[in-house]
Amino acid sequence: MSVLLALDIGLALLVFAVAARTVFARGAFEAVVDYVAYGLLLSIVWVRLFAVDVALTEAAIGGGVTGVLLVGAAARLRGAETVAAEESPSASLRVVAACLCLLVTAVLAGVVLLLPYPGPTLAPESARHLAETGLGNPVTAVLIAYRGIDTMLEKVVLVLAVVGVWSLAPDRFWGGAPGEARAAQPEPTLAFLAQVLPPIGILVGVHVFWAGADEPGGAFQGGAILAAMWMILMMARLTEAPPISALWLRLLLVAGPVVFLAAGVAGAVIAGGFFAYPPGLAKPLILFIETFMTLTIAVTLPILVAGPPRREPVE
Amino acid sequence: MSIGLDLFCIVAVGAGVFFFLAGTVGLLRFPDALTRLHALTKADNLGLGLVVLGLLPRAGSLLGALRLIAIWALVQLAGATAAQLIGRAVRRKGPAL
Amino acid sequence: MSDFLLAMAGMILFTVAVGLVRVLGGPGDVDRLMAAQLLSTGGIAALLLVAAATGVSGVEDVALGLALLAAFASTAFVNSAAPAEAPDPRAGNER
Amino acid sequence: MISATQAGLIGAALVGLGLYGLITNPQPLRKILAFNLIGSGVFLMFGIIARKGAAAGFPADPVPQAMVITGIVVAFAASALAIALVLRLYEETGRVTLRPDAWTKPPSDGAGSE
Amino acid sequence: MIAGASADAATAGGGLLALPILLPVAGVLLSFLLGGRQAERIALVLAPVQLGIAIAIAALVWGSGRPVVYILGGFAPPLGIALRADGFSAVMLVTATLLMPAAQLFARASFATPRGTEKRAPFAFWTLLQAIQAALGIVFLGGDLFNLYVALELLTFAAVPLVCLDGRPETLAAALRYLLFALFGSVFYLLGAALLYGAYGTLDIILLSDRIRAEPAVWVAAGLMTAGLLAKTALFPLHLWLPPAHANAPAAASAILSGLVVKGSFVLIVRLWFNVLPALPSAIPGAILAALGSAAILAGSVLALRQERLKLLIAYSTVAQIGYLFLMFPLASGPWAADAWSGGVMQAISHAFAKAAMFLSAGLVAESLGHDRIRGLGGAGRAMPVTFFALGLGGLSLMGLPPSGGFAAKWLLMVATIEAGQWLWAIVILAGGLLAAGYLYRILAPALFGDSLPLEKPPQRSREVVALALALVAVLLAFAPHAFFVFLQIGRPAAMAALR
Repeated sequence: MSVLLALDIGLALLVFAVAARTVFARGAFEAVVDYVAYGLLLSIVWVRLFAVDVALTEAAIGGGVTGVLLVGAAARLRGAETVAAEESPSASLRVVAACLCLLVTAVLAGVVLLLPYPGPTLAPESARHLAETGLGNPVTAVLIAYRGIDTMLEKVVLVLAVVGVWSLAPDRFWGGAPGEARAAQPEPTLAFLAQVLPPIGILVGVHVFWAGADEPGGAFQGGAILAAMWMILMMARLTEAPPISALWLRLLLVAGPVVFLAAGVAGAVIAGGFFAYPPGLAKPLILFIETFMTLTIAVTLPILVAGPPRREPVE
Repeated sequence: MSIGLDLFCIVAVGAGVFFFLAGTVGLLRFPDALTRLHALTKADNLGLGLVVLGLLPRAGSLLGALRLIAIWALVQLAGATAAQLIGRAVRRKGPAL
Repeated sequence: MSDFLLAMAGMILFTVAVGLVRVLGGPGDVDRLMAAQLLSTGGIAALLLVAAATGVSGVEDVALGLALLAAFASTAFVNSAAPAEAPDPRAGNER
Repeated sequence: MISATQAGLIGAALVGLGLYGLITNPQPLRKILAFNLIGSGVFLMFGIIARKGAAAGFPADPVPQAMVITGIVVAFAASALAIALVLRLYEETGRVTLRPDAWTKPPSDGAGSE
Repeated sequence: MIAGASADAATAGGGLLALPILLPVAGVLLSFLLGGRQAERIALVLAPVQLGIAIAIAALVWGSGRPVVYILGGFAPPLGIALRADGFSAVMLVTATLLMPAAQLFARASFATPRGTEKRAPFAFWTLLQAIQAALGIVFLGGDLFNLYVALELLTFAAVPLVCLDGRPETLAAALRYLLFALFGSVFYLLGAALLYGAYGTLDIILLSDRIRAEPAVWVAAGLMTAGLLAKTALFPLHLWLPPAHANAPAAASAILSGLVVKGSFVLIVRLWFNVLPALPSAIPGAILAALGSAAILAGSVLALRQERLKLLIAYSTVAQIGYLFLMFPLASGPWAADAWSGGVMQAISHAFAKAAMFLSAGLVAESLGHDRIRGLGGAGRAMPVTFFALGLGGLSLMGLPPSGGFAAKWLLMVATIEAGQWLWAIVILAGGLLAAGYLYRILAPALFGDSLPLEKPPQRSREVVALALALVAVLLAFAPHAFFVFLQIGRPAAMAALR
């Protein structure tokens, strides 16, 4: 296993180096590109940690959605790069901060090395209850059955983030659309990419969502890939972001948590407890919920990236 | 798995790695952005292509093999588009954007 | 055999890491994007090799996802660096 | 197992690194990146803990892995909200600063402005 | 372990515990979907229902005499998530469900939506206020540290946009600072949770409290989680974000932010040290927390004395009053622990009511005068007596003068410190009271004794009544019967252990 060890050590060093560059890069854009590269390396690390579900999440989010969000922000903030002299921290603050951070790192590293191995685990518990859910992928079972309320609430966090982002619009734009208008003549190369990629992407997204029941994958990963496909269409300006007052948009944005909540409450009636699944019906019900969650994520992420409405509503 | 297939895999993957090396060297040594872009596309094209080729016999199923080819094709598409877009941006605004 | 594949994955990652030096040096944002692009391709190749060597299921899907999104950073960059020509007035009024 | 140990060490280093960036970097966008680095360091901690909990035929404990997925979603939402705030601040003022005394105009009237 | 399990079995009627979470979540989702005027309507319709549920939960806890437990999804901890209500959570829940409709009634005038349209600020305000309610529901009832992390994030996402609803640059900067502090806080909290999971394989509060021993990982986790939560609670010296954020938000939002939202993370600190980590020797960490609290009391009060704007003064007074909350920590064990506990909880709820009343009053002042400069307040008290009466009654609690909940709280804390022989904290309590009297004098004296001031527009009587009602609740808490303090002890681990 020595080759694997060398690979792991090299990967770890590489991750650390790129992360350090993100912090120490001179310009904001440089830092952002470093961060995107960092996200990519991270998904390899997750594979090495046997967390393929997480690797998929990191790949879909870090490579696609976050990259677009950060690159766009860095480009628009180009004018704000110069920092007033009195704002950049003094050398003494840097030293103090560095000491503090080294201390934190050392303490954490020590504690992590001291943690028991083999560690306490819920893997046997998860395995024992897996049959009740009808699923094969234990991570999906945790997300949607064992700790379902966390996942439902996390979707509510996304809704709140949308409210928060929208609330930053100037009043006159409320009800209008974010992002740029559709172009009369889209950039041809980009348009080509945006026409070829989505059919494949939708296939992959649906596959990842569907596989998530038994294999690595799931609603979030699949939804994030679908989200990226909508984003490429918007970036190529083949389509534009819908006005935020559109009922269908709002419906899609809350569909996931609404269906999950409804199923959770229904559980109290038919399965004897909130967020309980009736035996035998668990798997179809879970897939039903996940379908809506996938849709919601596919819509929420691009809407968050598109930002607050920028155009006046069209009557 | 037969020796022949293993050998094929070794040769193809090794050649792929070589092209990655070449792409990097090009990125480092070539004088201007457009030629560097050229070197980069080579690595994308041939490097990943050969690695995928070498792994194809080990894919196990037809679907797995198709997935490998799809990955390669997608990277081709992405690489070509990105090169086009970046190249155009370079021509329009100069390399130091 | 799997040792060989892993070694090759390591080689690719190492190569790509050297490419990242390019990002550090600049000179322009374009070079940074190119290095990120190279890292992305190299990362996909390394993932495929690791998947083949260790036989963890689902890793190909990670590579597939990365391949699908490989052009995104560059696209976002080009889009925001040159917010096209002034938006066509017709475009806004359609619908 | 050695792999998990390195991930833990890297996680610890990332938390420290991100913390340093959060403290010393005056630009909000860089602070957001630093926050994300800390976040990913924390997630790697969950990752190593999951790996140390490999049992029952699973290569890792699925519970911390699921928590990481939830965490990644929340961190993304946080970044999106923070960036929207930064961009709006920039649009309003033409600069981006977090210094409290940066807005030294005469004490604004009708504070709450409801 | 067996004993723990039997003490933790689901309680009959425990399903009630899910409602304070699910109902406001449903409200948030529906408000977002329907938009327009519906958001306000839904919020106003659900508020009394939630109050009713909170009271029912309190009755359930009182009736059973021990914490009420509900297991979500039928998966028992450690795999699943349990909700638990004890005396503390029931009281906090009732406080929140009382304050929320008050703030909503007050806000109706400023966040009305014209028929047939949808406006930005009202849409965001009504949706986010319900989200705060949902988040607090989980914070008070959640039995799992990761579930509580999600609750903390919900609270952050709901609270931050409220700060910058009016879109002025200084509010945007305040909101951004608030967000960065809050994110820092939750990520450190999460890191601590990770270490606890790594050491014990569960994040369930009860299971953890059975398993935890004083070992390095636990100390580090406790330190990280506490640091993160302190940043969210704005305890000195991590208070920098609070004054601009709370002073710039709309008055109704300020009332909720100062009265309830900072208490959310405080509740988690209490849960952490009293429910999760009772196995740790708490003398030194308790003393550190109390020392920071004392510094907060003194620094916050002194800074409040120097403010030129009413809302900023009140915001700095929040920094000081938060300090009192932390005086209960060094008194956690010993015969005085019950008093210290009651004092801490009483401080949390009386400050919630008093501060909400003061922020609402300050909002009325700012609206009626067109400004809130303290120098320009001369005679304002004569022009709007009810508003200033509410302001003054709220001030009683801050100073700790009888009759007020603040007096009861500070008295209990003082008695406990003297019993414990920790005189230092008693001196701080007294000094804090004097300083509070100083800054309140600065507002009230000129307002009451100057010549009456012409108002731009007189305050709406109904809104004055809301502020006054909250201030009166803060006063009435002084007359809380003995049974109330018995109720507060339900679920306090030390008290429950004594019962066994």
